[in-house]
Amino acid sequence: APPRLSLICDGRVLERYILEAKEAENVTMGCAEGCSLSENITVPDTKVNFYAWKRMEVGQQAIEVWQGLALLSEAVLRGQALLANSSQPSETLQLHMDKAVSGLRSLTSLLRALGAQKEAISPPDTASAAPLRTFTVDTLCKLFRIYSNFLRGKLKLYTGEACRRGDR
Amino acid sequence: PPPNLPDPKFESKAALLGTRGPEELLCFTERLEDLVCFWEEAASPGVGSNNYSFSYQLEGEPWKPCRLHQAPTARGAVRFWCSLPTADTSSFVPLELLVTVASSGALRYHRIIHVNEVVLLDAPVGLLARLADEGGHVVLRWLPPPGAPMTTHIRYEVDVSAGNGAGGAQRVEILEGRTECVLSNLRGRTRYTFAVRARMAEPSFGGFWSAWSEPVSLLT
Amino acid sequence: PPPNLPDPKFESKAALLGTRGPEELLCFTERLEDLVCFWEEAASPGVGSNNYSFSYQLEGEPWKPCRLHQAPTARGAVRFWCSLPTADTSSFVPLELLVTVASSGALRYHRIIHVNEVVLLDAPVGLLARLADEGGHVVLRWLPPPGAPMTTHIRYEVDVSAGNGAGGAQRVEILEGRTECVLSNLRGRTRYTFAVRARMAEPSFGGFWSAWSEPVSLLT
Repeated sequence: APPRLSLICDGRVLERYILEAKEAENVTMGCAEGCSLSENITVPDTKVNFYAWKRMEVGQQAIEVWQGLALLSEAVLRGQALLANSSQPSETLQLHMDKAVSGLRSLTSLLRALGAQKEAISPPDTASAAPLRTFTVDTLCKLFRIYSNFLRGKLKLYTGEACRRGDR
Repeated sequence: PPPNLPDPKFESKAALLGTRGPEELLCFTERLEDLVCFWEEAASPGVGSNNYSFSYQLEGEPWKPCRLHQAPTARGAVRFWCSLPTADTSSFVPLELLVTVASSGALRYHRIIHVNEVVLLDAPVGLLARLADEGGHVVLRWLPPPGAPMTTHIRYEVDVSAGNGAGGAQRVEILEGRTECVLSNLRGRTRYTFAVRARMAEPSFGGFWSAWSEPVSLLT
Repeated sequence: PPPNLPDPKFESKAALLGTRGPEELLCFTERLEDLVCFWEEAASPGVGSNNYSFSYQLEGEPWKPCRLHQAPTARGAVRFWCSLPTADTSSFVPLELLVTVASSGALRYHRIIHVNEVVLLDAPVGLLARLADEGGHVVLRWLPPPGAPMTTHIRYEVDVSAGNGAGGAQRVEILEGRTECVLSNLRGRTRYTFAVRARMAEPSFGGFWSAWSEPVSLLT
């Protein structure tokens, strides 16, 4: 395997981003005031139904992860901009938002090196691929929960399987 | 999914969790494709599953009802439970649970859970202990809980007890995905008993320790 | 992020790296959520941070400016530095750096780095040395650099020096994640001094050895 492949396959690397996301989620969990966003932001669906996931084509899993990650990155950038424009942005929230922006960029790069982008655009039956399910969120607390659930779920599952395939 | 009659496996898992808090609404999944929620209360004449209403909502989807069952517990109380359909046992999304009293609409329980955070696996199986060829080490091997999901995400704990009860028990943490360990600090000419239990690993998953496996023993 | 006034910690880290190559553009991160780049040059009248322009580009994104600061160094030169915003300190992504002379546009520096490959941790803390109960071994323990990221990815090096200077220093490599070691090959009735330093482990990370911790000493 090329050396870049091993980086995200080192579970501790991904774990760092997951822990960062959980921390951001925990920090905003209770906040009502100062947490609402001035507009709705579109985010990917984080839900994993294991019965369905196990029966899904690798290409479809890759689409869910790759496109989901792109949408999530846009959402967090939008959140960052809205937070910066709000009347009294909290420094803590801004730091978590900045770390999320930075982390999602790293994860995108790591997943590209793992081949997720290629897998996501070349499934044999592209026509039958289901469109990406999305939601909208209107608070930072929901945005960070999506961020955390996406990393812990789809991203971690896909990465684990892709790394095992790469091992063979 | 548990049938309407008391199932010994469900009974033992409910008992394992029930010790954490009576009168609480508890939920667990065994394979991430199932979810059962239950509570126990003192039996009282005329109070049955029709007296309560259980509903749930996956974020972004409509509320749905879940049919309640009831059965007497081994301790003489009554247990109410409901089992979600596989299509609705999704992980990594908030799942809101609501139990109300059917007649008055009064709130009995309200919880938000993530299915991936309430995993209660079966016990590991096939535990074997042998003396290594040299150095007096003991090698333990076992198999993941049968039918368990995502076995690379399961971590284990080994219990080591000296047979004579002296010296107390020792617990060894095993890294996720590993199903063996080498114990090197045991005393000679001693009968040891070993057992192992399992749980899904953080941070993607969470939940409870499984029951202990069948124990095995060995004379060093 | 370093303020406009010389910060003793930044100063000492810059000095640690500065010994590697003067007149070079050097960058480091302390916690993987920060990045500071700097170079030093002979002070010359009228040359200040406005004379240079620093810009950077994360792969696939637009070029952005980074505001340059300047301060005199302990050695009488001048140091120019800039600190990237946290949101742009992504690891595992190529980061292109460009310094030009503002007036002419002439190229001064051009480098492509990965933030995860230029980690410069703080020194480990809390180093303790004690004689083991038996065998004359020395046991060392310490703590990871305070606030360091991913402590399981940090490896260490221990420096062992005999107090009288005879026998020279000995370096012991410690596996990543470990924060203790047992030294068994020391001479008796000798005063030894120990220190430990840290760096992030390859292949996921790279960078530089931290400064040495506060030393401790002990009579065997």
